[in-house]
Amino acid sequence: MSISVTPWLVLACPLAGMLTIALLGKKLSPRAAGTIGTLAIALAFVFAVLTLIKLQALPHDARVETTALWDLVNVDGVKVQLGLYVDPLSTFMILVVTGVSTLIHLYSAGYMQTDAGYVRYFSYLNFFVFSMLLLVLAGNMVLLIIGWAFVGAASYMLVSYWYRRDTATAAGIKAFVINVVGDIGLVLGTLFLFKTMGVLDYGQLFSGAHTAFEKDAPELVIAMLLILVGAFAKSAQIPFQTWLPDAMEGPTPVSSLIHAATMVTAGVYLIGRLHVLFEWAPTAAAVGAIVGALTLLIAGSIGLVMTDLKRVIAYSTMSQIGYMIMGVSAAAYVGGFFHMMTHAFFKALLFMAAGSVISAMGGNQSLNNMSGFRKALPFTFGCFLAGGFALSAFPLFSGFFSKDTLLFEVGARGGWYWGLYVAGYIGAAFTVFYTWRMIYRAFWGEPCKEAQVVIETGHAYHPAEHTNPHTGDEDDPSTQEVEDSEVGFPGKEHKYAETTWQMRYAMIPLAILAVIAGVIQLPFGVTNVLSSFLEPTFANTIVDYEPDNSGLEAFGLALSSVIAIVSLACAYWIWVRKPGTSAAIQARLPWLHKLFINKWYFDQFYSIFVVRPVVWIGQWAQDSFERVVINGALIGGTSGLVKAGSAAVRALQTGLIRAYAALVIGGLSVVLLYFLVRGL
Amino acid sequence: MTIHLSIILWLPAAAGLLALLLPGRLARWISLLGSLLVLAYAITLLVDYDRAAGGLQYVTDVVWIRSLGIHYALGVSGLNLVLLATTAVIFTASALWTLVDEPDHGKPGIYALLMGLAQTAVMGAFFAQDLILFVVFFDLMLVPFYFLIVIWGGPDRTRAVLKLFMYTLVGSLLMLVGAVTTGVMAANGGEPSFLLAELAKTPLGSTAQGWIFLAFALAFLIKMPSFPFHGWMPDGYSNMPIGVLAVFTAILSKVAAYGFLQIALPLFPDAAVEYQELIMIVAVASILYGSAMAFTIDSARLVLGYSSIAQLGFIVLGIFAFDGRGADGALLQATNHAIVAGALIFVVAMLSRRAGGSEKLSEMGGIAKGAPAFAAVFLVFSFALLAMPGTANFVAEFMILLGTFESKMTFAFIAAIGVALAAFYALRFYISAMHHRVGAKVSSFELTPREGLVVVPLMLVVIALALYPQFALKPAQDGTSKAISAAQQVQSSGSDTNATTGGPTP
Amino acid sequence: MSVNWYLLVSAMIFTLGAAGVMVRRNPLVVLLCLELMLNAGNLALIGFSRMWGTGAGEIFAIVVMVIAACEVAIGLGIIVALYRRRLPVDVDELTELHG
Amino acid sequence: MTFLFFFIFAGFALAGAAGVVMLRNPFYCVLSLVVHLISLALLFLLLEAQFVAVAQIVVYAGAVMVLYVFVVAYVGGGDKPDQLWSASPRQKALAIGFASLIFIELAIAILGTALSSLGTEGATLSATYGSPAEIGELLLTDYLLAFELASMLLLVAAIGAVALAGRRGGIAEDESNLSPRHGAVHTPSPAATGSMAEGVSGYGVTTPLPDPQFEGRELQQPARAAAEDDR
Amino acid sequence: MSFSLAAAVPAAPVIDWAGLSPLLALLGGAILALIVGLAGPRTIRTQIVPLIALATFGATIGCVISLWGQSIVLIEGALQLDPLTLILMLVICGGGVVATLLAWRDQAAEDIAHGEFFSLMLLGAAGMFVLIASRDLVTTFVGLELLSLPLYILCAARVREERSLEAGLKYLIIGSVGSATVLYGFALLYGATGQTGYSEIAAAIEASNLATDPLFLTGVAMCTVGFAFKASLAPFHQWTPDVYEGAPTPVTAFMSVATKAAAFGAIIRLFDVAVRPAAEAWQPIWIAIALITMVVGNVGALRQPSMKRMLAYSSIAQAGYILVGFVLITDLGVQAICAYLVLYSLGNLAAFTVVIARERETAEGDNIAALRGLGTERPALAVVMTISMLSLAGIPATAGFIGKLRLVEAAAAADYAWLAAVLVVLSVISMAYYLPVVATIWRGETQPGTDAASGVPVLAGGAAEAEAASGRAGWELTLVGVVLAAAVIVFGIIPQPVFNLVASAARGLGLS
Repeated sequence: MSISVTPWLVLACPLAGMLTIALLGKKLSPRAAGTIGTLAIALAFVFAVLTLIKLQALPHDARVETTALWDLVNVDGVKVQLGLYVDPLSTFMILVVTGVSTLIHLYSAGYMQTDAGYVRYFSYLNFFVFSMLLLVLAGNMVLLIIGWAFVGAASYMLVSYWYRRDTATAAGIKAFVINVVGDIGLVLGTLFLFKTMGVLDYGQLFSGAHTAFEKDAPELVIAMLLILVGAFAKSAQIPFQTWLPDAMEGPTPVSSLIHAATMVTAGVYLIGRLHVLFEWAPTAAAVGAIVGALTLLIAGSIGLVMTDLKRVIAYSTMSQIGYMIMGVSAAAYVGGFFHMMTHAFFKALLFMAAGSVISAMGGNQSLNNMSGFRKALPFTFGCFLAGGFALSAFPLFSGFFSKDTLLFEVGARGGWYWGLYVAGYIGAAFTVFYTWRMIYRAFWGEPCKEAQVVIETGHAYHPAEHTNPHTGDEDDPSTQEVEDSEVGFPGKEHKYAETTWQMRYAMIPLAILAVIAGVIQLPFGVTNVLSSFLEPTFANTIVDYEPDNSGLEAFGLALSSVIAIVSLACAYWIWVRKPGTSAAIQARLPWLHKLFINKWYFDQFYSIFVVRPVVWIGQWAQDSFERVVINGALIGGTSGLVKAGSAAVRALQTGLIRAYAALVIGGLSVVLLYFLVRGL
Repeated sequence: MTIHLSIILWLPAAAGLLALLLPGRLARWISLLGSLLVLAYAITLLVDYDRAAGGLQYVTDVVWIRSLGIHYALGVSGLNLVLLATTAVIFTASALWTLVDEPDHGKPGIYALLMGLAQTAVMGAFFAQDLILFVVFFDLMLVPFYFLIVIWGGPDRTRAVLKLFMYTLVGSLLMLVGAVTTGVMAANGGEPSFLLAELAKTPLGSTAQGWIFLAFALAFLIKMPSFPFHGWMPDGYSNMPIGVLAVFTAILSKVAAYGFLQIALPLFPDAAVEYQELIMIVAVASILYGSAMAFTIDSARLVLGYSSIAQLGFIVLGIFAFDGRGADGALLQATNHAIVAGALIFVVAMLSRRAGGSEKLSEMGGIAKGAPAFAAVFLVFSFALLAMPGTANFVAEFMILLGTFESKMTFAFIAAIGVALAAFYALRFYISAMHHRVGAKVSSFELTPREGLVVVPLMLVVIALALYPQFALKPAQDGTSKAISAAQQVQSSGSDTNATTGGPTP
Repeated sequence: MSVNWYLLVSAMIFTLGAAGVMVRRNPLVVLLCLELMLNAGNLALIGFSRMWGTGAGEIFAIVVMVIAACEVAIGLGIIVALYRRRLPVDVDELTELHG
Repeated sequence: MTFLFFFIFAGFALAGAAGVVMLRNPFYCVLSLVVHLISLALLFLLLEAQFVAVAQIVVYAGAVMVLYVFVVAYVGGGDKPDQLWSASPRQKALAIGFASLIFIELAIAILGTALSSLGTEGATLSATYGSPAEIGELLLTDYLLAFELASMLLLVAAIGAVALAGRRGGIAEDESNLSPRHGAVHTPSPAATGSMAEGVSGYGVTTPLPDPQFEGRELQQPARAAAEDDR
Repeated sequence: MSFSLAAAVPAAPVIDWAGLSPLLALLGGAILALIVGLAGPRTIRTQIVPLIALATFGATIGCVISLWGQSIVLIEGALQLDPLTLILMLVICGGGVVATLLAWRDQAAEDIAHGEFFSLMLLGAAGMFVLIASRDLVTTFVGLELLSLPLYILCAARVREERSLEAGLKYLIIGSVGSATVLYGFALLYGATGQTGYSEIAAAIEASNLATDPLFLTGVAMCTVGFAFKASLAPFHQWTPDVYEGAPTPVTAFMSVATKAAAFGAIIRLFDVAVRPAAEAWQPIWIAIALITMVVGNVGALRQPSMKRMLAYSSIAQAGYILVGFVLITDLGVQAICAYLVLYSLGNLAAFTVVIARERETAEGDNIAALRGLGTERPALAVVMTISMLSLAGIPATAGFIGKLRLVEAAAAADYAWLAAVLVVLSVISMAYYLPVVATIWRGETQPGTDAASGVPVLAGGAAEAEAASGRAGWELTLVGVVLAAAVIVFGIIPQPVFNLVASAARGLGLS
């Protein structure tokens, strides 16, 4: 199998899986559907590995392979092929995507096996993987946009998976529309590029950019900023981040797959993919880096106060992606993608573990109600710890190395990048706090009643009736809207890791990877698997910085370790030793808490300045404009005029002979007058 | 192989007549057979059309009214080739729909006849290579629809159809005057000829072009409909029977778009350039207004109605970019939108069948529960409607934006807002019908085989176009490049003279 | 006596007849007023005939006389028929047809 | 002399015309018209149109006016003269306004024309002008068709007078003359059919007219029943 | 004395009997009908007399065809037999044939007796011939009266009905005002030029430079008003709706087609020949009249419950359209008028046919309610009515569209495209009264209590209609309707024969 075939097979596997599951439909048992879905992705992973092997077999400086099936568009100078672009970066991406996806499919096969919509679920999930792979492998901007939008659509479908929840559909539509805004940014940016360069293929774009544009040319900067809009929207960066927390309405494996490991990193991939253009437009790149830094701080701050378990992880994701965006925008490619990879492992793991806890809680996601699951869910607890250490960049865990590589590369550029470097370390402290707050509150303390149930019966707690936690008071199910579906959330019988082998076997490899994945790229050049692998892609970078500043690297490692250990200790103090402390801090700084808990008021801002005006305009158009202008003035006016004329004609038509005669004679006098005037 | 366009043109009418004459229970089958024959013929055309050679093929040219110099001239070119096949597809779907929901009142023969006449008239407008013939068919299209609505329409049909009729006739009759004047002026005292090819050779003076162009534009914009000429649309759409509405919304608006490319631009290039921005403003206003209306209105039909306003806005925008890519995109979008909008009309009817007869979104909800396949089909059409990348609609909108971007960047940016709005209203439409809690009167059931027969082929067409849009784009390129070349020349020469004289654009 | 004078008289008769049609309600009198208008035309014709010295005007006048007589006959016939139907002999009451 | 005659005749003609318009009793109106017609005939004489003048008196003032007098007597327009002559002030003003406007316009045209011969007594006349011979010649040559058609006009008038005023078109028609469709239905003869007997007894003048709508309904029922029997 | 007479004896006028044959046929037929109408047996009166009328119209058409293409002056310059005359005579005789068939079993013919009824119709047609062929003021006036007087009588023919008599009297009074106006106008024309022949008048105008003379122009003004009145052009149209509504429907049908054709023929002759040198003066006023007529006709017809009244207003509007062809003063314009008259008549007569049929079949009279449910009850008539309405509305593939197209083309060719635009825009209003008729026919439901079956009595006019409201109208109505409707469609699709027919219409008028 040549390298021009394997990427197609990578794409074909999930597509085939999706079609098989969708077309067979309810004829499949849940288990069969899960198996088909998982196997399809696993096969894709195999082909991805094959692709890797073939790629590595190519000469070092020719590790780019383009392959096309047919022309989608080929008119008037616009040429878009159904073509792929295989290079180390995309290969790296498909490996991560298919690898993590396989595990998550496996997890889902356990977690969702009692959900009535399993057919739909697995076909969506396979479709999502297909879309993500299309995005990654696309060989030109149009195909990229297609994959980009497919991913958005799949995300929408999965977020709205429990479609009879109004909150779920609202979250789905929000995610979709913001993603479409991103798509439009991407489209417009592409149009800008096309206007000047007249090409859409990556290869031609990269090779032609330097001749087509001046460095930092306004046209290029605008184009790249528009493309950044796309990246921000997909990667939940400020100011397009609001959809991500709401997207936690989806099933937890979905959060694990698309809101942690794959889709949200698409923005990172995009910036890395187009690094040639971004480097040629440093202004745009700087904007990207700064937005990333802001996001990591703001999202981290919100993560500190959220009480919904999944949302804490979601904000954590946002914050971590802020690191990556900052990194790749600042040309810290290896660090960025390294962190992306480790993040995929430990964040997917964290979501899986959280899913297990939520299952055990009977669907309740509020940290306020959880406590003491340490004993009830030992396996889950272990995995959560592994993920938590990695996330908080505890020394020697994978996250530690990846984050440090990233921050080191950023700091090494000097200048104003030092600001980003500092922000990164402040964010690191936030990370530790919210991570361990979550762990302490869920697993330490006295077992809550749900944990008691698990300990005593070995089965998950089942509430009498399911309620939607996103309505009413988050912590009081009696105020919440009762779910109207027999579908169950997620399913009639809740599955948690300790009792479900698929979930366990999915989590174990991730837990291991979360701990040890750092070894592939150790500091001081001890290992450089990743950097040397990605090197052909980024060989043409024009950013010049000092990679061998070992002093800085050592300082960073030390700083990071200190932050991790000290913050962990503080967190232990606050949430375990002196449980009232957090409440005290909250009382001290009410405005800050209010700012954080309201997510910096972004939702309110959009509601007031975007959603309401648009809805108002629509209502106004419908209630007023349509009625008054279109129906009233245009139609009513004309028909009114005609009716008035009709009435006048009839009013004159009295039936009185004398009146008729008078009109004839009157008319005669007028006509006579006219002719007299003509004559005289 | 010789193909006579007259056969395909009159075939539907003949089938309709046959249906009228034979016993009533056969009517719908004959009608279906007729439309399938036309479809087969149209596919033959698609295959047989010499794409490499391009240009006008299968020409029929007979003098029709000698005294007026009017010809019965038909032909197939890149402009109408695909639209023709689309027409056949939609009419076939509409004929299939009678198997699902036969119009009552015991006049199936008349229904079949009128639909046949409608198809003949629509195809006539596409085929016509003579200006007056085009206008005749353009006006004639309306007549069968009048009867279809009056006999089988909704409760307010008489008023609604009258409004529709008068509204559209204002435009199309002015167009008639414009057309006649064009021929008479072009003849310059000699024997007039209305053959498009002849007329394009001798453009009129710019003053005459001005008002004639506006007459044509008015006719087309009303027919589409376009903001602010859409006053007939809400009532009209609300009162049409489904099979008729599908055809109406899918095809008739496209005749108008086609008219711009086939008639208005080649014949009145100076005026087209002069009024370019005016028309583009109308187009953009249509996009925004249509979208804004579509995401607040409660009636499912009208969501589609207003979305059509927006989509047609895109098409006009693409045409008036005077850029090959924009025009290609517009033509592709015309095909796509025809299929998608037509299909969604049937979907509305299916929703209504499941929602206790109501077509209000607020009374639907939760329909997906018992109908996953239906949900999937509907979702595909919804995505196509919102021009999600990956559908041919996206390719079309991309091309339109590309074309517009080249000439009028501002319009492209504003139009892009419409894309986001489309995402919102299309999903709102889908979600409020299929998702959420189950509505009070909703009883969900899966796509019946007959329903599937109507919409699944349409879905396959959507997917096929998505996979290979070039199929429709290639002939379009051939047609549009000719259509816009005159306007492009005017534009470039205009800018040249401005450059030398420094004067403002007239 | 110049022809002008005759014409002025004729114009005045025409005017009187026209005014009569407009003010009278009895159809019989309306018919009389119509006679006046026709006669005004006749006077003008005879005057012009005299002016030009050709007989055409006279012929015309004779023909008009015949026509006037015919009109009267028919008009009276309708009035009698109306009267027979016990309908009001008043043009203002004949407004069944209007609008 | 001509001058004097002109003013006398013209004065009578105008007075007669004014009388037609203004007198309340239609009978007097007719008489006034006779005065007008005779004066007009005299004016014709002044214009040398002897034949026409004679014809005017014989045909018009004689025959036609007699017809008028008969009809006025029959119809009896004099019953309520006041009611028949009551234009509202606005109508009068309108009528006078329009009429005087037309007169002014005509006068301007007559006086403002460039035709010089209008101010003269007219062309020098041939000896035969206005004579029966000339008229006859013209009628049989140049205006033959008009002459012949005038006879057709008289035929029309005769038909019209007979058909409209004649009794056979009346309501009280012999049943046997009704069409079969009507004959199949028993049609009671309603009151107030305009028969001479009614005229003598003063029906319709002194007694109120029956309500035609009521009559219509009365007629309706048997007609409907009969029609249904036929089916 | 005898000597002088002998010296003065002129040559007897040359009479081209062949050329005069249409007139002679009509007059002869009229007299024959009158005489046969006196016969005793009822069958002869009710069957033979209409047959004679039919034969007469047929013979006249035969005469017209035999004279086709000729251009001759008859009887000392009184009449002009040219293509215009012949074409319009075809329209009139066609209308006559249809009207005869419509009147065959009509109550109106019963009321004033068949002989009288049909002979008056033939005499009226003769008057029309004279009017359109006339090239002399005297003849024109005689023709005008020969046309008008029979129609006054025919309008009042249903002597047992108040409405009919009212219509007759109205028509007579207002018509006589018009006649008197025309007469005074003619007198002034004669006075200004000293001529009665049309071409002589034209010559005199140019010779003595009269085109701006007030006296002459006053004459033109009065002729304008008089003829506008006869052709029922606004604002001199007011008699039309009332008379059309009150008159017996076959008479209305005849008037709407034949009178209009005759009036326009006379207008074309008088204005395009006799006073054409003053065209600059009269053209604007005719344009104004055309505009007012189109507006008034179209808005007046809206929401009229009476079909006849609606058709009356519609015929006013159509007259306005025709006038557009006239004001162009071009060859094409005259051709367009003739074509329009031919094509418009078909649909118009078809509409009246159905109205008559429903008058006889239902108790609703000519009310639009009589058409309710026609689509299911009488599909043939429903189709006829539908086609005729579409044709009147000017929908493509009908004769009416072709007629309008021809008018528009003529206007465009004469640089009056704006007038054509006004025409079409105003004709859009006409949809608002034609289409509801179609809707009424085809809409499924009938409103309870008002349809024929429920037998609610009709209020106005009463007895006769109600009595007639049983059974089906005669076969001849269906036949006439179907033939006319078929012709509408055929000429809508293949109009070239009509255009060939009218191609030479303006020959002899000397227009550009």
